Amino acid sequence: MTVRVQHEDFDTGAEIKQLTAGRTDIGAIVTFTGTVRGGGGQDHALTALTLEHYPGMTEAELERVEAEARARWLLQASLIIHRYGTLAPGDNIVLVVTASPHRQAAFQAAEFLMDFLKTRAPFWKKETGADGTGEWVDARESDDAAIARWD
Amino acid sequence: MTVRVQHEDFDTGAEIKQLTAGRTDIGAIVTFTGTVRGGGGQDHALTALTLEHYPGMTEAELERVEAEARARWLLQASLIIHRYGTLAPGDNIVLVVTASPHRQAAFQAAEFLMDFLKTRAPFWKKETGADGTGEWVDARESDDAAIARWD
Amino acid sequence: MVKLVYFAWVRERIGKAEETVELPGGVATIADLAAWLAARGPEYAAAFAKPEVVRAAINHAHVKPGTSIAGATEIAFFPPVTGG
Amino acid sequence: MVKLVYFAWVRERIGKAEETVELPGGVATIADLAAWLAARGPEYAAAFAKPEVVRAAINHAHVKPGTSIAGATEIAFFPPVTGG
Repeated sequence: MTVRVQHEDFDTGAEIKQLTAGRTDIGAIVTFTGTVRGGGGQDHALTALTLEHYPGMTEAELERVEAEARARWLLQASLIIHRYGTLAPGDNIVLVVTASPHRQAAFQAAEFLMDFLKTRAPFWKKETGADGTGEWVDARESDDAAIARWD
Repeated sequence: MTVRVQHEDFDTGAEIKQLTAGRTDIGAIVTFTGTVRGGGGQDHALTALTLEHYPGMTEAELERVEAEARARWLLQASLIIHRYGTLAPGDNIVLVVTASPHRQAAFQAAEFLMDFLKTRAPFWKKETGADGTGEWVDARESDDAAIARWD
Repeated sequence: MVKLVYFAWVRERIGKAEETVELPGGVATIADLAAWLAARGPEYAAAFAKPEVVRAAINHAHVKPGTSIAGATEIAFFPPVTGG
Repeated sequence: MVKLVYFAWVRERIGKAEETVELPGGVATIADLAAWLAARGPEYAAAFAKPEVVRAAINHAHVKPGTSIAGATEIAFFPPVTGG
């Protein structure tokens, strides 16, 4: 039930430990960590990725989707962390953690949260190439298709 | 590409770090951690869970399924750790980690590996209740249905 | 008076991150507002050259082109999101 | 001579984890072997009381009741698995 939007890095293992410490009722914990790929989706090698976001709306959207996930699945804990600012290849971008008594609920909720983040959360990625030029990443139709399956 | 069957505990965060250290080509990392639920599936509170396995066949099955996952999805790294012996409520049982350029591949491969583990890997769970009696856990039809969707 | 905020290439083309404007009568919906902005100058025209790809939010919630802007205190225009 | 290994409640009912046996002629499949074992005594009869729920593996690979045991060096009997 936690949402954080921050520039600072996160530690997936530490976040799992904090969510589950002292609990004996959780059976399944799923994490998704998204990282910056150096190859880039374009024809130039990526040297930096800059994430712009909409302060205020971002947090509101993430809280909305977390509430939606908790209404759909039996979740005992959930966490969304999304970074902004300039990141390097290999850096963490996003973390989603879900905990449930049942593995299907934990998996489905984590996938739902990620599909939502990709299509609704107000973040925009700009790739900087080796030649110093920046290019805004285009939205992908496959992400729109992914979120549509939850309707 | 790693399979470990061990009594010792594992550290999900440390395993992620080891799989991804120094890499800038990974975009998505999914982890599934299964833990001992104190409530138990039966009408008595669980105080211990004992996992018996079939040494030799266990490793062979886990390596088979990992190879199968790598044939189906573009995986850059994968890890399966399954514990055996006597565990307490809250303890880790199983860890699956998948890494891919794409989130759908990482999610699907992790789910596939877990469905397989539940239905093919030669492990058997015995629950010990508060009254000291032990009871072998029954296989669940829902797990057979889950693995069938990958056929 | 309504506060307008712009993000990503919409912000870059317009050349500013936010502004507060007095809207003329007849600007009732998001689509009306986008058309009015596009006529304000070449930088706005560039931002709204393909109005169908510019998304909008009112008071931090996604809205559609036909949504009324009545009661809006902050209206945002931005490209399709690409986070996650 | 073939090595037989038992797990979970199959092991508990039979009362041993493994044994090496000389099979008589006519025991050609897993189902034949289960039936032959079930006739060896009450502990075996208890383990194979519902033969359809006892699973088998030959040389560390899952097999079906009709699978031939020719060439087997190690045959395992166990309940449906419950790991993960």
